[in-house]
Amino acid sequence: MTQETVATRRFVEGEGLNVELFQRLVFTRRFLEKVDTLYRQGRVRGPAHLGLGQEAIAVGVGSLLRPGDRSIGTYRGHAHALARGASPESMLRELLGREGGICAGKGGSMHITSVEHGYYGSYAIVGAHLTIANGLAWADQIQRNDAVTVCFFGDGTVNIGAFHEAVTLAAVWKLPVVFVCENNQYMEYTPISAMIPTARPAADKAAAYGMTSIVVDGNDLTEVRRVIGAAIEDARCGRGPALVEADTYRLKGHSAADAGKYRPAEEVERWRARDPLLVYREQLIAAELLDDSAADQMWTDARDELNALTEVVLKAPPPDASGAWTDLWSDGSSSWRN
Amino acid sequence: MTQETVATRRFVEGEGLNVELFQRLVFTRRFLEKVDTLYRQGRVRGPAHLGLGQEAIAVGVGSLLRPGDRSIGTYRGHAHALARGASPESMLRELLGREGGICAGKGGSMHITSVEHGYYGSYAIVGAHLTIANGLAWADQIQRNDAVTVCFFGDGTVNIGAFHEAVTLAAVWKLPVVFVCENNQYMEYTPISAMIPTARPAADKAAAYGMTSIVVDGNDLTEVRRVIGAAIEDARCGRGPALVEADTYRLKGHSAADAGKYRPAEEVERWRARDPLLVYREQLIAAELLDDSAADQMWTDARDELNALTEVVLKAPPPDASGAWTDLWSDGSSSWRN
Amino acid sequence: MERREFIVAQLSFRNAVRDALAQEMRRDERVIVLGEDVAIGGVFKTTAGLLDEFGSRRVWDTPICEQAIAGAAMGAAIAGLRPIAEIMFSDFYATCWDQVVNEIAKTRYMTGGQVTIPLVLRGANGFGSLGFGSQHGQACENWVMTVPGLKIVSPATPAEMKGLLAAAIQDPDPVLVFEHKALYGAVEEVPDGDLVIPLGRARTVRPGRDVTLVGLSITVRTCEEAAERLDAQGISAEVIDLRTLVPLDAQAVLESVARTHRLVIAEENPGQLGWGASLSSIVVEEAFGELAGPPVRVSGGNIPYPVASVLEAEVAVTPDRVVRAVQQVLGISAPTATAVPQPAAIN
Amino acid sequence: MERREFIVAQLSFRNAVRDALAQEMRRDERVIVLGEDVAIGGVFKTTAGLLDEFGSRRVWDTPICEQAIAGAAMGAAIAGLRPIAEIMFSDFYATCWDQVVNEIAKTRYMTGGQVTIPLVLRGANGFGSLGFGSQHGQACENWVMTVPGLKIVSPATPAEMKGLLAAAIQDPDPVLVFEHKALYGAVEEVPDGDLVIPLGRARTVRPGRDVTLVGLSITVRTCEEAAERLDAQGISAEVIDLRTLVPLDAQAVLESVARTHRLVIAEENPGQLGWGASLSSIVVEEAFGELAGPPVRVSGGNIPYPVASVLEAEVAVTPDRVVRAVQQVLGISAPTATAVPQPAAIN
Ligand SMILES: Cc1ncc(C[n+]2csc(CCOP(=O)(O)OP(=O)(O)O)c2C)c(N)n1
Ligand SMILES: Cc1ncc(C[n+]2csc(CCOP(=O)(O)OP(=O)(O)O)c2C)c(N)n1
Ligand SMILES: [Mg+2]
Ligand SMILES: [Mg+2]
Repeated sequence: MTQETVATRRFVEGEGLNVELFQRLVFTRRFLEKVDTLYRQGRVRGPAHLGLGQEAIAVGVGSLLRPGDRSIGTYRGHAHALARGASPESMLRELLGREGGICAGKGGSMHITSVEHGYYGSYAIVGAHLTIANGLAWADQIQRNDAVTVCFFGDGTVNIGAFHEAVTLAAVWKLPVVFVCENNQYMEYTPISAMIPTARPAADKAAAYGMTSIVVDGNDLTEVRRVIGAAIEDARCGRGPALVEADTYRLKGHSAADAGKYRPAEEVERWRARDPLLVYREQLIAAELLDDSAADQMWTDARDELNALTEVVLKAPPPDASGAWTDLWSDGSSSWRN
Repeated sequence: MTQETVATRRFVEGEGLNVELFQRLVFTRRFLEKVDTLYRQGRVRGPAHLGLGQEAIAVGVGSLLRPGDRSIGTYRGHAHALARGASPESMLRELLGREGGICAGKGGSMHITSVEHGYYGSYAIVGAHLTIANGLAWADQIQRNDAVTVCFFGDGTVNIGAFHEAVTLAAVWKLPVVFVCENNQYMEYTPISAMIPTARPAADKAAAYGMTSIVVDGNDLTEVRRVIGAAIEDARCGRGPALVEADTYRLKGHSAADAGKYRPAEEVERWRARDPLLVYREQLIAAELLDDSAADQMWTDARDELNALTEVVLKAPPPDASGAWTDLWSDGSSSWRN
Repeated sequence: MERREFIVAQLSFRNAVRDALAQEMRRDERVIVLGEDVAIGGVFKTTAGLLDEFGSRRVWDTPICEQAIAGAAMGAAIAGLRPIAEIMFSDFYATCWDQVVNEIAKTRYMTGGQVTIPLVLRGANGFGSLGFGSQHGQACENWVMTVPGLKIVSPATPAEMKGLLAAAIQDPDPVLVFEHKALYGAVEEVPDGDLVIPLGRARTVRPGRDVTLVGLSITVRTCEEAAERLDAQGISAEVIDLRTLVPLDAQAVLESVARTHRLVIAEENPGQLGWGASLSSIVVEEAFGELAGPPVRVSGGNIPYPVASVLEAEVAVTPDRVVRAVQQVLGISAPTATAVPQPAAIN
Repeated sequence: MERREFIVAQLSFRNAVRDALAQEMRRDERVIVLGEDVAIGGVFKTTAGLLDEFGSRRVWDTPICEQAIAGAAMGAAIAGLRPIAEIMFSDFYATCWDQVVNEIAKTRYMTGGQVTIPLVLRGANGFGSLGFGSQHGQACENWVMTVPGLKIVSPATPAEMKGLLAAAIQDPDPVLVFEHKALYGAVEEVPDGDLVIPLGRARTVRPGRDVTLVGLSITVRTCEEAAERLDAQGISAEVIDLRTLVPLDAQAVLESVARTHRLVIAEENPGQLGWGASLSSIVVEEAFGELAGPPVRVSGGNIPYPVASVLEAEVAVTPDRVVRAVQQVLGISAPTATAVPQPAAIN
């Protein structure tokens, strides 16, 4: 029932290294950095949660999803929206409170959504969207589509009831859904290791749901594509859901307002050295698919493109105030009385 | 902070067979049968969920708990209350809507509670009380009491979020709490096997919480005392929580109003043959601690005692109507305006 | 709702639920049903026969996991289906409250209208003095009404149940349907065949001149009984069944009050914060000049519900209490002989 | 609340929370704190320093598991401790709603008084036009008010915060304390030393003759600003801070209305079903004869909250809207120049 009219889906065939994917990593990184800067300039409305350092998971999974596949994520969802082809300009308009925002100014940073690109939204209450992901996948199962739904969430999320209920129902109903835990090692300010009863937040729970324990290096785009690609294909072929734990790290604080000082400097350094952009760049260079100057050019281009976009957006007017009263109901209105 | 003034706690020292425990099984069975009869006579207010066939778990665990230990259960909680020493008469008064009910007529069958005996109540929303059990155990941990809390729940409960959150927090905080899953094979009308992703509802989840998988024959009182006794002692000594799955079967429907027709006759027969009262009786007879005539006498005595009690209770007046307005707040009142 | 003389059937409230589900499942193959024990027919027998008629792709048993149930319904609705999720007792909305009020209610708005969520959540609701106690006896419509984005339907009779549930299923937005558990056995004659009653239109159950009585679900009957007794006292009461709280047909009440100049509202839920307060404040704000006296609310006690029948009776909303409220509004003092404590006033 | 001249300190709302927690933790060793990230000081810095002062047996970090948090608090309270659980944003009460409304609120009653549950649930609440959007910007006091058995505190200033939170901690029953997130930065002078303000007594912020304005939490300031503007127009407005919804000090409002004969209520939450409706219906029922005009409610829009600032402004409860409501009650038409759409009326 989703209309497959959009040409901008970002499916990338084949398993090999791909310069296009590096370009996407770069653009995503630049986008998040731009939001960080704009936030610090006081220009972003509300909180902004950035996935700096976690881009390989979003970009990698985005490249595995076909038109018609669905994905869904959290407040830390900018990369995931871009990874399906959502418009960076509409996203910036949303973040900066301008007319033409991707959620019409009603979502903000935490709720970026682009249904037209198969990205069913960013949800800000921990755990809830895993249950919604099931429903998307269930509709495809009932209608015998071969689509897959991928659901992103964080390590801290495995402890909440909604996670458990969602993964259970997916397993019992054998839904075509892949749950991807981005283990960035932290809840908000508390290391996840202090708040779980086993070593790994997600992988150590897979068996309880009758699933295989799957861990992947989330900072290695190639591995992300290989491991999660296999889980997606299993789900697509009716072999049931999967729970994948992708190891990664957020290079900045929980939100743009958080300096992240609770993290040991040594830990941050260790993970900086495993920056997913460095990792993939080295792989491409080693395979002679990329050289330093081309890579640097991509950095510059992405920066320039985003600067230009930002300038345009900052000049745009705010949305019309009357928009506050629309789109509660499907008739477009919000009136609760007859 | 609980006052240890009541002499009626039902702790039974030692591991051996014990005629007194058979007598308790008999009395509990008779009590539940009596409630069933009274229900069918239209005398019980509201629904009544009976644990017919599951008595060995309640009685066994009750005999393991010392004064100061705490237990908590579900709407199917009559046996668990009796097992700590709650007054059968006050319970009948509650069930039959008479003055002097154990919850003053405000709880009914689903909420039987006897805090004075360490039974912290029967809760009727699946899963919720597991989180409360944690709190009881946590208070003992903080106050360095060596008390243990035991929490009873059903197989269907393992799928709800509250279960997951409770067991997780217990594990992370290393609480002195033992979760006992009474696997009676059914949710309300649906077999649990159809609604779980692995073979065993609770035991297959233990590892996800860093716990040992523990299964016990819940129809064998001796085994219940041995296996759950060990888990309780571990918890008491600060070795952390446990999750135990006790296999059992309810010999009647989900509630007294349910004929339980969805159950295959062959299955019912198989479990009838493993009736916990038969099992323990045979053990006692084999050990020459009991003979048939003494056992039969216990049956008769229990029946007579309950008949007499019922007659008294049925003659009692209803509670005073003004009681509806008391005991919301700790000052005894229920007024919400100044 | 039109009645055709030629084919009428005796329909119970319980079967009205099932008939509405079947009617809409026949009409639209996107309509699917999920919930605990629904395949075997449901613990209140409201889904009896659906598995047989529609098969296992349309009727789905779930584990006990209300969050996952509501979330699955939401996701499937977004993806184009029309799920109907049973939440066995409305008290259990508490176990999936986030899905209901923070996800289902808000996602259309917060995505700027990118998604539409045509789903129904339905289940047993209400007190009705059945001995269900505090955790299974609440009238929970109010919980929902505090949060914009959800339609709220609470029918009063079998025919109403059938037609309003059908409309809820056809509605393109999320609707919560409350089925009063004390009404499941109620029976009335209804036209055989499809029935749909539009949401958001109150129903005048009985015309009257002196006072307007407004009820919802089980209190509609309470108001009718009160009206009968008032009749005997020469007081003519108009009875309105609100049917839905969102959309609220305040207009119907305002029009009635413009004629009767007096309003008594009967709500089963605790009065602390009930829909009756919302309706009262609307009428007062918008028709102050029409009022010959204050709108009076007769509400359930501000306590969790007890079980013993004398205690239940003490906190229940009864025709007696409605009659006394009317007498109060009309400035007639009640005969002292029948005076009983008035919980709403005490409490 | 008495003020002593000699020692006053500048106190922020945020630090008022922390100071009240510390004050009560010093007084009573049964007081313990739990929640997500509380050990490091909390994401709103309201538990800063507690771990250092009281140690890890009094301050407990939790996983993200609101049901387990609320349940642990309940169990520990029953077992004799006095737990204070942080629920980071009140929107998240939805993820532990069952523990709050079906367990904590009901267990004392349904066990016939066998248990007592002295606990506090507290956290950030409210809209305040901060760009937090629909899932982090709700004023949730109303959710709680639909269910008897829970006390509800929602303070308006730092000193109020400190004194009311202290009273909530000392209270023997379950209390939910709502901390308006837009007030965390607010600062005022408070007496140095212990402070406790009894629950259930409204506060007259400012006396007046012509109209009574009632606010709660952030709308108290809204009412004060409106009163200042009305002053300039020669209208004398009395401002009452309700402080607590349960226990409700309706008496204070009734007394004020008996003098002013007019009532305007400002509530930040959506008006569909808000505490303002409850208060309005009480005043109308009990003081109809005193009213020179209808009580008018100024409420938040009946929508989930948007993010863009122009949209937020459109749905917010502002002094302007309160002034217009007063003019409406007094029968003065607003100058057309400043006329703006009135969401509550439209919506
Ligand atoms: C139910 C709920 N509780 C608490 C929060 C506050 N909160 C927002 S993000 C977050 C940490 C989530 O950690 P994780 O799942 O690891 O995701 P990450 O932020 O690291 O991507 C918390 C506690 C919330 N949004 N929802
Ligand atoms: C949250 C919630 N959902 C549904 C119910 C309805 N319900 C009551 S008992 C029950 C079955 C519980 O099964 P199990 O946990 O195995 O316990 P048993 O009844 O077999 O002892 C259900 C679904 C409930 N009380 N609470
Ligand atoms: Mg994380
Ligand atoms: Mg069971």
